[in-house]
Amino acid sequence: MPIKSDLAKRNKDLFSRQPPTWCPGCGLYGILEALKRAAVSLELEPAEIVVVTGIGCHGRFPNYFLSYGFHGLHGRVVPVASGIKMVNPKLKVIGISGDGDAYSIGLNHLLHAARRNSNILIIVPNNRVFALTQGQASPTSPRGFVSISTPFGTVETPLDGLKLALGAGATFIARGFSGEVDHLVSLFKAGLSHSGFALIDVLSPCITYNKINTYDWYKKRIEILPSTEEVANDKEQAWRWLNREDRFVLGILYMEVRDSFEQLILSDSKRAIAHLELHPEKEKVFRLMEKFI
Amino acid sequence: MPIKSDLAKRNKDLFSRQPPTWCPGCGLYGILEALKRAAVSLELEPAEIVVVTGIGCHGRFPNYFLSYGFHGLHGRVVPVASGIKMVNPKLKVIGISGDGDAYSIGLNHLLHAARRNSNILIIVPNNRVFALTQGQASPTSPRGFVSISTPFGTVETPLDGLKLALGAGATFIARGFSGEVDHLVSLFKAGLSHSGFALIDVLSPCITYNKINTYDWYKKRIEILPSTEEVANDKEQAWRWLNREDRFVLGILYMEVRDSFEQLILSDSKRAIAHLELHPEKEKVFRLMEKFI
Amino acid sequence: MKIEAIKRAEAIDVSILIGGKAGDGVLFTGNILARLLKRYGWWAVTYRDFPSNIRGEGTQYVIRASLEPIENCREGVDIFLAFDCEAIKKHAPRLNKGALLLCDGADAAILPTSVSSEVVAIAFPLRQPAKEKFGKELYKNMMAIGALSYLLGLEVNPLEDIVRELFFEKKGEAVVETNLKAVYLGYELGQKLIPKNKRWFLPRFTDNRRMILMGDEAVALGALAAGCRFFAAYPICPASEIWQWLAPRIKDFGGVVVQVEDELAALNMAIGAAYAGARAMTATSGPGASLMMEAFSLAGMIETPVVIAHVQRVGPSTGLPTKTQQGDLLQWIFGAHGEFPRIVLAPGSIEECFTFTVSAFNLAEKLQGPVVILLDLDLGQNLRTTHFPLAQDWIIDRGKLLSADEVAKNKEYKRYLITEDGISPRTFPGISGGIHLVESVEHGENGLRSEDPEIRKKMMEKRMRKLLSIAPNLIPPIIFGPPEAEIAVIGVGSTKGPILEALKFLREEGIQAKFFQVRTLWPFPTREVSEFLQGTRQLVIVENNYTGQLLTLLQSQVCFSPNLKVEGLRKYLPDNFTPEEIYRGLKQLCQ
Amino acid sequence: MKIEAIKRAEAIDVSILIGGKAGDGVLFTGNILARLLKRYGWWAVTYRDFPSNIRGEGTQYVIRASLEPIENCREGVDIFLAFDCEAIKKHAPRLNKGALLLCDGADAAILPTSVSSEVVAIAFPLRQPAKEKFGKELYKNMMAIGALSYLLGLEVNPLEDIVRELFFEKKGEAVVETNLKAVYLGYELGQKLIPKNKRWFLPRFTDNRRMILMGDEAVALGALAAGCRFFAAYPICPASEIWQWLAPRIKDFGGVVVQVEDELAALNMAIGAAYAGARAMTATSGPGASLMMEAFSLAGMIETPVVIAHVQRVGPSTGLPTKTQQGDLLQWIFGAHGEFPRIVLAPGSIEECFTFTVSAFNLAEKLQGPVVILLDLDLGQNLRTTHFPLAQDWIIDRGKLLSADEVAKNKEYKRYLITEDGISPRTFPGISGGIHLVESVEHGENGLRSEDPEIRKKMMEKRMRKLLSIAPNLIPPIIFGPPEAEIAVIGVGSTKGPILEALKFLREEGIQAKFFQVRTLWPFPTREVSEFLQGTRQLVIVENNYTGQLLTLLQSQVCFSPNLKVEGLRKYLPDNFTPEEIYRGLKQLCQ
Ligand SMILES: Cc1ncc(C[n+]2csc(CCOP(=O)(O)OP(=O)(O)O)c2C)c(N)n1
Ligand SMILES: Cc1ncc(C[n+]2csc(CCOP(=O)(O)OP(=O)(O)O)c2C)c(N)n1
Ligand code: SF4
Ligand code: SF4
Ligand SMILES: [Mg+2]
Ligand SMILES: [Mg+2]
Repeated sequence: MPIKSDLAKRNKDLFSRQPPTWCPGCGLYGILEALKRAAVSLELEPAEIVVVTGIGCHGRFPNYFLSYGFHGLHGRVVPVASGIKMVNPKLKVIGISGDGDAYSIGLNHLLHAARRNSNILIIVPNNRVFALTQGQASPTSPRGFVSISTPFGTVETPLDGLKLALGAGATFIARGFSGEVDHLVSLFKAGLSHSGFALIDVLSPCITYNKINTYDWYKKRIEILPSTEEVANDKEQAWRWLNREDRFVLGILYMEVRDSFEQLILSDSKRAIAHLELHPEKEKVFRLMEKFI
Repeated sequence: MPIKSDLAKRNKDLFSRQPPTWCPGCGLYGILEALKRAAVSLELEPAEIVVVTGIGCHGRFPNYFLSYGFHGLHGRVVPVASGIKMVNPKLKVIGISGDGDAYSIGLNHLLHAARRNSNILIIVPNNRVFALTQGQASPTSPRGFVSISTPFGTVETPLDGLKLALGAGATFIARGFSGEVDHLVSLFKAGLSHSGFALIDVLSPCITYNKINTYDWYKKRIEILPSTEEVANDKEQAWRWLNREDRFVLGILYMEVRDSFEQLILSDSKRAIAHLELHPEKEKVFRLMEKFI
Repeated sequence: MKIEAIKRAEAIDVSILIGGKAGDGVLFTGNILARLLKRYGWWAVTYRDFPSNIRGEGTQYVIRASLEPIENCREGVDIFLAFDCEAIKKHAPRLNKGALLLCDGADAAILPTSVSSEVVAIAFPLRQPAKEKFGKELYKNMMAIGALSYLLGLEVNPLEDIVRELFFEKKGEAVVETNLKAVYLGYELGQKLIPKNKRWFLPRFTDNRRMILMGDEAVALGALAAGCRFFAAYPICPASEIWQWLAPRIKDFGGVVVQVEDELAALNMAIGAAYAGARAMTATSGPGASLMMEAFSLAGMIETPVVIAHVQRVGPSTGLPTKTQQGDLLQWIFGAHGEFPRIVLAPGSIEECFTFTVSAFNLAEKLQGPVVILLDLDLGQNLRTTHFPLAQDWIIDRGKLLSADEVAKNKEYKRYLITEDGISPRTFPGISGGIHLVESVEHGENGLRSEDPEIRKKMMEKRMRKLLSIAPNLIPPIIFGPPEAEIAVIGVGSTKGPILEALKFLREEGIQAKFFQVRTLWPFPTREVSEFLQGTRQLVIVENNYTGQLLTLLQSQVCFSPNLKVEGLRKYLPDNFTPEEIYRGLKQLCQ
Repeated sequence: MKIEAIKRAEAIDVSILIGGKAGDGVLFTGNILARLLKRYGWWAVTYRDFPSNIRGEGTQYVIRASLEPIENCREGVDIFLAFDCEAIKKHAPRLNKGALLLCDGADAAILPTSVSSEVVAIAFPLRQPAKEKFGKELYKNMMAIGALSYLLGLEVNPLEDIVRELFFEKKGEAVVETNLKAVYLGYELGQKLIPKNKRWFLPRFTDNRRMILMGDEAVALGALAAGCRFFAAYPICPASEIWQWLAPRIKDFGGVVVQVEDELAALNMAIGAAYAGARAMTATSGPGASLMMEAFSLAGMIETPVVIAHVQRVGPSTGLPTKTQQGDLLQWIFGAHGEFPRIVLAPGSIEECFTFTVSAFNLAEKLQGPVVILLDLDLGQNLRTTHFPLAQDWIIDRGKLLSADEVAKNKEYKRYLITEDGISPRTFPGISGGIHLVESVEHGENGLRSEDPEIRKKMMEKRMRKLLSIAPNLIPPIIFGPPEAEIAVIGVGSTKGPILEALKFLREEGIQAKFFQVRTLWPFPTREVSEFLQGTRQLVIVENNYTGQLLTLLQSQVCFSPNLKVEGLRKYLPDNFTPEEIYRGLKQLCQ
């Protein structure tokens, strides 16, 4: 495990790699800020965190957040993150996957990780648009969203990843807002502390390509649950919150304590697969070969 | 449109292609029987139906059910079916996709078709196992399912496609049981008559590879909703039914009347794209070229 | 250097570079200027070099205008408008003798020493006055247009028209007015700051039946012309332009464009639509192409016509999404599992983007299988001037398609009827008497799965035979230059323009070279290449990749004479070749 | 015909065919018999031909046993046990002179006229007595074992052991007893019904340190031996056996096998695990391979070692999932988008399945990139006898891997450090001081994305250079036969066995031929092939596909002398070659 860094240096700069070049005002700044603060407050070390990202503006995250990083493929954040976690459960594995990345091309993986209860935290910077590819509608775009790819406006029902994750058996689901950084810090801390699959959907304005879901627009429509400390393990309540049409309910909407996938399938969760010393193990292999005699 | 066939011949043999070679007792027989009867009862013609199937034992359906057929790829039933429907909305497009096909490799497409409200009917013969590949666990296998691929039993939460489809915005979701063919006929009729995305999950024993979820096992655990005529457009009720742990609630669990994707995006739903006479349309094309002058 | 000499009387060929940062509006400015020059009766082409980032990184845009048809930009720059000093540092070495550098702000002072002393640099304030007068830095771009118009000696009328056209539909008269004001301000500043003797005077020509557009748009036009009425796709750079251009326009033709959840859905949906009777298409780039391989194989097996446009960008993996490369030449030829007939077309010009797309649909329906149109970013996204219309005429040939009446006459319809040419008459769902099953598993004539080895054999042969049957309909290669030339060049796609220009340079030096443009990449034109190489001593394969994919393909399909010296001229920088590079490369390789 | 003559004293080489329908238990019966013969000290190999259906279609299983090492079955059959008359109709023509046909029920009467009059057919009731005595038709299979044991003159002891081993663990003593009873009943029936002079007497040998297993199992063993501790996969025929064999066993080694939602997840997850420090693997067949292309390119770009086993089946598309083919030879070489170093290994025997898998992991970590092990169904799923152990020794070489201490010493760790051999020292997440980013976008040494053309150039060269650096570690081809032989044969994978046997047939006729077994398919052994072909006049490429993929590859990589006559011997039926077919083919092509 990484050596704990100097306590005096334990501020969020510990997690700074490069200054971000997102558009000024982009919601991603709030998410970056919140994640740094959450990591500091949980006394995590950059070397024990792996951030896996998809392709999109959000994908640049590891360029700015200092930790181990994996900028992989569009939509494959979740399997990569799960693979890392399974072979080294001591790592904090955080997937950052855009609304296109997580809910369009990558949705299948997300829900399967949820049903497995893989012990990873997935943060979805949900700007409700494909930003990096210059502004196409995403699965979370509001109905009627006019974009370069949908000149007549979208007609599909916007997708709520949290509803689906709840249905798939996720043990931690929460919603935040880039405009509420303090609240986001508390969600990220809870998500990082959760043992099992955690999905945090963060409403996050894209000031360049989504002129509808702006900070102001959200400010009028959010409702923050009072506490992130006590959360009921109540699927009906969660379902009702998620189906509210007048408000975005922010907070931890559902949380359940259950053995994680890694706890259930790894023979020895103290001896990480990644740390096994590999030897030819000839005798053991010969013994298996003998079965074919 | 196809000529209506002789009324005297209007019995289920109208839809027979070849005798099935599924294992005797397989739940797929019940589904085949029910679909034939539903088609007869709705006075459909073989030529106006397209059955799209995935890879799996269920994939053999079009070998036995006479209509236009498309046996495509594993997990891609839904996009193929949607493509067909969009260019020819007059066709009845039925996708038959196994629990592996629909909920493992193909889940993403299913949920996106649901949120689009594509006007197709997807039937999932849910035997809770990968049968054709000789008995691996599927996403719907009961927890602890010991199989050739899961020698220590599965640890994942079984997935309920209906919960997810409800969350994604499907306008018709129902559950049936291969052992209740009459009931299944009523579900299929309703599903075929629904305008919009319909998903029917059919509990369907695989007598060869799933020794747990047998006919008898189900018979003790099903509860059939009284009516398939009046269905409440009530997501909370549906959610409760879907979360019952003691019983499988059979029937139409949710239904909502809403414009289908095709109604919303096609410029002229009477003039099928597939029936357009294609001409060079030189003048129109020249006019568009002129914009680049 | 010779190249310098080739650059003749400047007034017939001018290159303008605009440099700045992503977010500066460089693309926008360049596009307007290129259209303006085109309206002026000049052949304009552009080159864009953008980061895959929304903001902040260096970006450049080159416009070259010539009195003769051109297909590509050159290395040298005559006029350089720089929005910042990083751009100057990067691009100043490319300035031709006597070139002019306009530089926003005071950065003009720091001209790198490498620059020819004949270059004149002028501090030209843009941001500052834009902010002052119009309240927004963004207006610097329209000011730049004005300044460049003055510098080039352009009349203001066509410019006004263009600004009006571009803004009016969207934003209304007020916006047009402000923008025009900015243009005039730039023009006036130009009058004040630019030395008279540094001005150019581009004559205006009235014969203006020319278009300026990018390859992606030409493909989209070709799709409409060919009767494509269903398009499913997932956004990806640099292919989205194709269907995004179509999206608002296809409705008028009774069709539809759908953005779907991923590339797997895109191609499967297009195949479904094609099976049901539509002419259907999708478009993607490398990462999406890799995801489409399974469905590609499906289309081959079930014999469903479908068209895929693939616009190549730099790989591997995510690579450089906004840069050009020819790194996926072999993917569609050898990439999918199993063996089935397929066609890969590779246009090399805007017209070819159009005509090949039309052909792609005809070939797909004649072959009853998948056809790929392979572009690269350079061809797909850069603007090029071309004649109007893109084609005078074209046909729609749907291949062996049975009408409902014909189907009715059939006793027993067999979807995979074994025929001499391998092609089985097709019909669509909904037609009584034509009921059939398309089957991804090996199958007999009736579509029912079969594991009978004899049936397998026949079906495999039937399918592969189709490629032979449609061979006469394939797009033949074009050969440029005299057959007896010492140097032979083979290339494909967007290298066409620079190769032809390089050949011109050589010709001017008295060196003869000939060029074989591969236009159908698969099935490979083996016979034609062999004929082309007859008697040739020197062959150079020009391609925009590292491993020499075109050469690999060529070697696998053509038997070279042992007397032939074969060389590869490759570039794997994230850029297409310049004609100068090819000229230099050919001279070096063929000494 | 010569072949007949080659079949010498029957007691040293016998072929047994069991024919019936899927669901009859043919596979089960054949497996027991093969193991039994192996225990008897014979070299047994099997051939399975099953429909991709759970039930009802024709199926056959051939066991060939020989006193000399063999790798494949032959065409001719000495003993044929038929469960139904369809099987008789289909396979009777393959009966050798003097062969014996045992036929369940009265169907024996209808021996097709095509069959040699020397064949003896005997009605041999199995289903009927099985049902009567044991209440279940299924016991017919154990009866058949008994009957065949009598017919072959086998002792009953080892058979008893095998039945006990196979049933005891799972089902308990009672089941063993009933099954043994069925065996004895069959044995007794044999005594009654089979003419004495038709019996064989296979001698028993005691030297029994031999294994009988399928290639998929050998790959799985190789993975364990190599230290593979993470396996993610999605079920697909014929590759699932690899990880399904591992699933219950890898735990003992501290590892894990996970069945995931699809192939996209499988490879991405394996890449994630490999990035984090595990030796990780996945396995698939054609359709899954097509889905893995995108992540394959990713592994190349981010330089993560990962191993993929691909067991080929018949394509295109779903094709024939339970039949063999070599139709995906080029997919991993040219299939993914972009250009990156990769290695494709193609074992041709059970031992090679093991040793190549071990090598695959070493090569992957040395290359820091993806390595493919390419099998075909014939090699992957048929049982073959081989020496125990599969290898005496092997090593684990993790390539340039930094320990935590070494990382700590590093001032600034650079994941993509540019080195002479192109390989940059690796480290894993969790280690302080080694913090880095792996990046699918083009990047600099520190992993941060870069669009700088110079960096692109360097990185592309660095990556591609790795292939050259590890060239000495690649698995070299093997050449069989005398260098001066007139006929040269090149093949890959499971055709090795039949080619070698065909060469033996030719040798017995005095015709010399040599065989080049391609073992590393990529990078292609260009130099070795050229040397092999030196002075050769006749080259035949043997491969199990339609288009001649190996020939295509060869042509693209090797310059043939104009004096060389090159022929392709191809089979695209859903079956591997028999040695007889290759023998005939070579004779015909090389007259
Ligand atoms: C397989 C594949 N398809 C398409 C793309 C192109 N692409 C890059 S980012 C992106 C969408 C990004 O949207 P989102 O995930 O919401 O990220 P954002 O930019 O909004 O943060 C797409 C479609 C790709 N890189 N790979
Ligand atoms: C891309 C791909 N991966 C894997 C397979 C192998 N495969 C065929 S059927 C099947 C699973 C079938 O399960 P299910 O959909 O539940 O169908 P069932 O046989 O139970 O009806 C799989 C994994 C395939 N054909 N294609
Ligand atoms: S385009 Fe949108 S999401 Fe991307 S950096 Fe700018 S504001 Fe943020
Ligand atoms: S294996 Fe199972 S699903 Fe398949 S046909 Fe037999 S009983 Fe039905
Ligand atoms: Mg987004
Ligand atoms: Mg199933």
